[in-house]
Amino acid sequence: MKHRFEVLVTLRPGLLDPQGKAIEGALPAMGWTNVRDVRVGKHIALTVEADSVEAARAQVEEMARRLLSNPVIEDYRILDAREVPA
Amino acid sequence: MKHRFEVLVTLRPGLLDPQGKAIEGALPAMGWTNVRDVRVGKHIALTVEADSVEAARAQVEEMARRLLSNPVIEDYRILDAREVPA
Amino acid sequence: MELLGGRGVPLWHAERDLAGVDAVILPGGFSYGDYLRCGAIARFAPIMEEVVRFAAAGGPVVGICNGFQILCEAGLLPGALIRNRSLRFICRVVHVRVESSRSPLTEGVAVGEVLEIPIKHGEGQFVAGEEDLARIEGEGLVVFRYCGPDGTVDDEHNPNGSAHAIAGVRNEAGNVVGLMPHPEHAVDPDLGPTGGQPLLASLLQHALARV
Amino acid sequence: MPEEPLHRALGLTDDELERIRAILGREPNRNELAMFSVMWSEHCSYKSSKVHLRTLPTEGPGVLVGPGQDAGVVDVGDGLAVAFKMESHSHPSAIEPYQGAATGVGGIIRDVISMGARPIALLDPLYFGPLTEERNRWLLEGVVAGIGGYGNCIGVPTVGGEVKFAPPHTTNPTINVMCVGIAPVERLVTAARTVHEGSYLVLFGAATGRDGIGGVSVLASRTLEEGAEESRPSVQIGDPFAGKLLLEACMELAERGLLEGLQDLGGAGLTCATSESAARARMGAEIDLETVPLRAPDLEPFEILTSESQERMLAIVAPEHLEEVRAVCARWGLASAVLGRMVAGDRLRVRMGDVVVADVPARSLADEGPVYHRPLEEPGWLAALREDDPTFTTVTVEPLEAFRAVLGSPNVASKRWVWEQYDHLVQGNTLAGPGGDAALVRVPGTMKALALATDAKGRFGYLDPYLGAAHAVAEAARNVAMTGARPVAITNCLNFGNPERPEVMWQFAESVRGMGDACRALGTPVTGGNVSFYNESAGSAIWPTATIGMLGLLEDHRLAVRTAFRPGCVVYLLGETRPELGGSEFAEVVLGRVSGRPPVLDLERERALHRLVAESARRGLLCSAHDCSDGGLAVALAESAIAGGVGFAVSVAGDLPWYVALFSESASRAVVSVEPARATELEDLCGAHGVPCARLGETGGPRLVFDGLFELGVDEATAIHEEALPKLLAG
Ligand SMILES: Nc1ncnc2c1ncn2[C@@H]1O[C@H](COP(=O)(O)OP(=O)(O)O)[C@@H](O)[C@H]1O
Ligand SMILES: [Mg+2]
Repeated sequence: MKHRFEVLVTLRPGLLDPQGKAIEGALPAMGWTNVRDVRVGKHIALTVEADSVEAARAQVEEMARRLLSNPVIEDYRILDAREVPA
Repeated sequence: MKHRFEVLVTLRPGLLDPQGKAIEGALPAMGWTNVRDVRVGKHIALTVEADSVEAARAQVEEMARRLLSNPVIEDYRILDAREVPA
Repeated sequence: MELLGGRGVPLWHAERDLAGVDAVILPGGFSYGDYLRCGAIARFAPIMEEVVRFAAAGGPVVGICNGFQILCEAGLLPGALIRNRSLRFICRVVHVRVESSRSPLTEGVAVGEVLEIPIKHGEGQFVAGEEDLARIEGEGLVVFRYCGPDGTVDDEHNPNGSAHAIAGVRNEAGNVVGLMPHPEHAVDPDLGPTGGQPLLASLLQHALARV
Repeated sequence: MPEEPLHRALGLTDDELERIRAILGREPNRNELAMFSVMWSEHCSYKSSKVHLRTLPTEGPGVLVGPGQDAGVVDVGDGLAVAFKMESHSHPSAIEPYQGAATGVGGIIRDVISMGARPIALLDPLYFGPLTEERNRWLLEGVVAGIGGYGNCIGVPTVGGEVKFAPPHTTNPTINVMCVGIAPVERLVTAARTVHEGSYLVLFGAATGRDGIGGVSVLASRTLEEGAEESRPSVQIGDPFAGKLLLEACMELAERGLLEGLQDLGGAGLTCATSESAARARMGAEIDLETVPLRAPDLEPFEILTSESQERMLAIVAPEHLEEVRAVCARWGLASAVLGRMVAGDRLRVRMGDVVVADVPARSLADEGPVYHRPLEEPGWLAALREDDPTFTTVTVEPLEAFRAVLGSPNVASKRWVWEQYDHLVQGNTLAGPGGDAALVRVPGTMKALALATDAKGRFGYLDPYLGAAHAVAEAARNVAMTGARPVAITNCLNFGNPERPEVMWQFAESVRGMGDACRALGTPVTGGNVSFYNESAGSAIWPTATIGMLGLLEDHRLAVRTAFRPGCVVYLLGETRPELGGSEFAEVVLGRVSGRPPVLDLERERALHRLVAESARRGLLCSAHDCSDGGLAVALAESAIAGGVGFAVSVAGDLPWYVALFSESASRAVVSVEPARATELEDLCGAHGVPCARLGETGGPRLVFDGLFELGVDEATAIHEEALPKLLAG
């Protein structure tokens, strides 16, 4: 069975985010002065073929920890799995 | 009132995603052979100060369209707002 | 290296054999396009297992630019490298100050010496959590800092926004070192400054002394 | 409303359809129609430009491969050859600047690889609308990041280029890229190689998706159900990592001598690569589309045939080398597919499994496209514009103020903000990167260096397209000559509006004539190039922009001359200054006018200047050399001072008004400096070469002193020059 997951990788709080800052800096010129704390991270979508959703999720967990994020600076979160029609 | 939103910006279907491809290509060597269709996008979190959640959301919608994504190659999606303690 | 009398042996990423070299240099470049994060994928290359083993046995390992990023990703060096604060790639000659002689690159170089070396990277902003940073400083793991021509460390001479202007660090044991500037591009006087010469000469000395 | 006939929707005229019928002796099917439409497009067939391009000088002693193949090739001695080519990626960049520019770099690199040459340098001439508009800033930022993103990653240094600004580029930015590569002569993969019957066509690299089939997608929209549009990307994404693997694999294949032919897949994709390969070999080919690795399932035959997916190459391989070729590909992680074989005859027969989906003479696609003699007409507005000469207007502005305005104008200001985003050092052969007149790249294994420069003169071209193109050649050659190198050959990219408009076609024809004349006079043959038409919106075209990419050769790089002043030298102006402010930077920036006639160009004088500098360089006579171009003498002096961090004191007294002396853009001039002890030697040499020379003053001190006019500090001049662009970009 195929399961589609989304992994969100975000910069740890406390670390400076140059991309977020740049967006925040660009907003006022476009007329938006009420936006704060912009943080830019990654969104990774992937499909895992596994017997159960639990097995698939465990694997995504491991991939997120070992490859998709760098624990020194990033946190990750996994959005719920959707089953994908075969 | 402050509302925190998350915007997911993803590459349009059909477009080549070199990052996703490179990750997919690297996974088998790490022992994961059952992963397909890896797509890498952006995750942007931001806080908007607005009177209502509807107003805030409308603004995020517009920012996502005009600044956070390039509609020629990207789609976006907005995750539900959370109210942020002031 | 050849200019300084050493001999380079290219190693293929998919092999598992270090061919008996005396020192390992992980060069710059864009491994796997630097997609995802710089060095994130390369650090899983089969040869990296051997590099880790070599380092654990005290072998000298140097990471330059992308190589530095790979060593951080592999956990051989502390910290991480994120996008430059300008969000732009920067190719320019900078000055770095040597902060520690305890590394294969700086053994023969005096602390405080200022070297002229080019940088060329888009993701060279050194960051670490607060505690890590305190530890890195406390244990004297900083090997290079960006500075002005006279050695002053200030924001103006910090090209990418690195924490504490850190341009290079080492591990506790002192045998693994990484840096963003490119000493190998600062060896040949025909091509520009030669601030890389003493560093690579020191590495050669160090490697030979171990044989 | 009756539906438009299919061939017209594909951009083919009724006459063209008739020709196709005559060639085939029957009605073309949909796939064939698609193939003809892409191959007979302006972009691939050069149908409007061909008759003019034929007049160009393309031969010379060193030319190994002239126009017609993926890149031109020149012999540089020591058994080495240099392949180089320029191309435009303007239209994609206007939609998505980062990816448009990135894929442009990838494409031009593959053109050079196709010759079996290893890419060693990139240059990027860019033309935008004024940076006062936000969209233009967005375009510039994206394009520069995209060029860096691809070039830096693939490991080819970007060593030069230019950035100019003009209002017509607001709607149509012009993005050109040039790539230079090197190979041992005997390793070149040129059309001269023998291709054998039965050799395999091997497609390798990235999988094929629905990329860049915009033009023929009408075929799909007529057959596919609604909503299929979604999956049809209009923008391509660059994949430099895949490009790098492709590059290394191709180099290994060429080095091991495993190829009978090699071609990149660019415009018109597989159709172009297979039909050209077959036509060149005077053979036919049979291919099966079912073998093509696909990125998206269910591509139709016409989509596979015309897809422009990036990072793919086609090799012609003798049967005995097939396994080795596939093994090399595999080692570099690349998929490879055996599409089919070369066959006797002239047919390109395309199957999808067992079904023949197209069967056409290969040459009819590749070589026998339509050729048009489009009507030409000088634009009616031009004469009056030319008569409006700004040279003798009353100038009320103070000299210092004018100088500041010109030095800080976006066209003249330092482009450091741009080129610091490029890795110009990678590969370790960059003797001189961006910032001087020409870049110098060491030829590995020799003492030689290649001198590389790109130039276009849009403003001159607007006022006189013939002179615009000729000046571009002269300036590019001059830039190369300033290093001491000998200009050898050019490539080019001709950027114009809609060729169906007689005034655009006239501009084009005049530009080609000017380029040809200048190349003949300077002894720099045209080895290749690219034509980019339809750079216009709402009937308003870009200025005629003939971009020249010049290759020069310096026999011994230790003799290279640089731009920078050092203290204690005598400064000379070589060449003659005339009252020529037409189309000058001064006229535009200070007087607010783009009008008049461009400066006169005497190509014999130009050549004499180049020879003089080369000879002086050989003798080690010069402390510095820098040509006068945009902004004239004043800017040339200032740039040498800024580069060296050394001031000067000069006098430009004479019969000319100060603003002419300082800012006239008379051609064939340069500012050089020499040790005082060798001043007479230089003067004598100038006499011998028939180059006028005037002693202006001395270098030294912290100030730029224009005697009797004004002075300012080197640091101040540096700030004006360096900060202009970053300030504008900050919005
Ligand atoms: N887009 C660019 N990319 C790389 N280098 C550039 C670019 N634009 C300008 N440069 C460099 O800046 C220097 C000055 O450019 P330019 O004023 O056009 O020179 P010139 O007037 O001598 O033709 C040159 O060395 C050129 O290569
Ligand atoms: Mg010049």
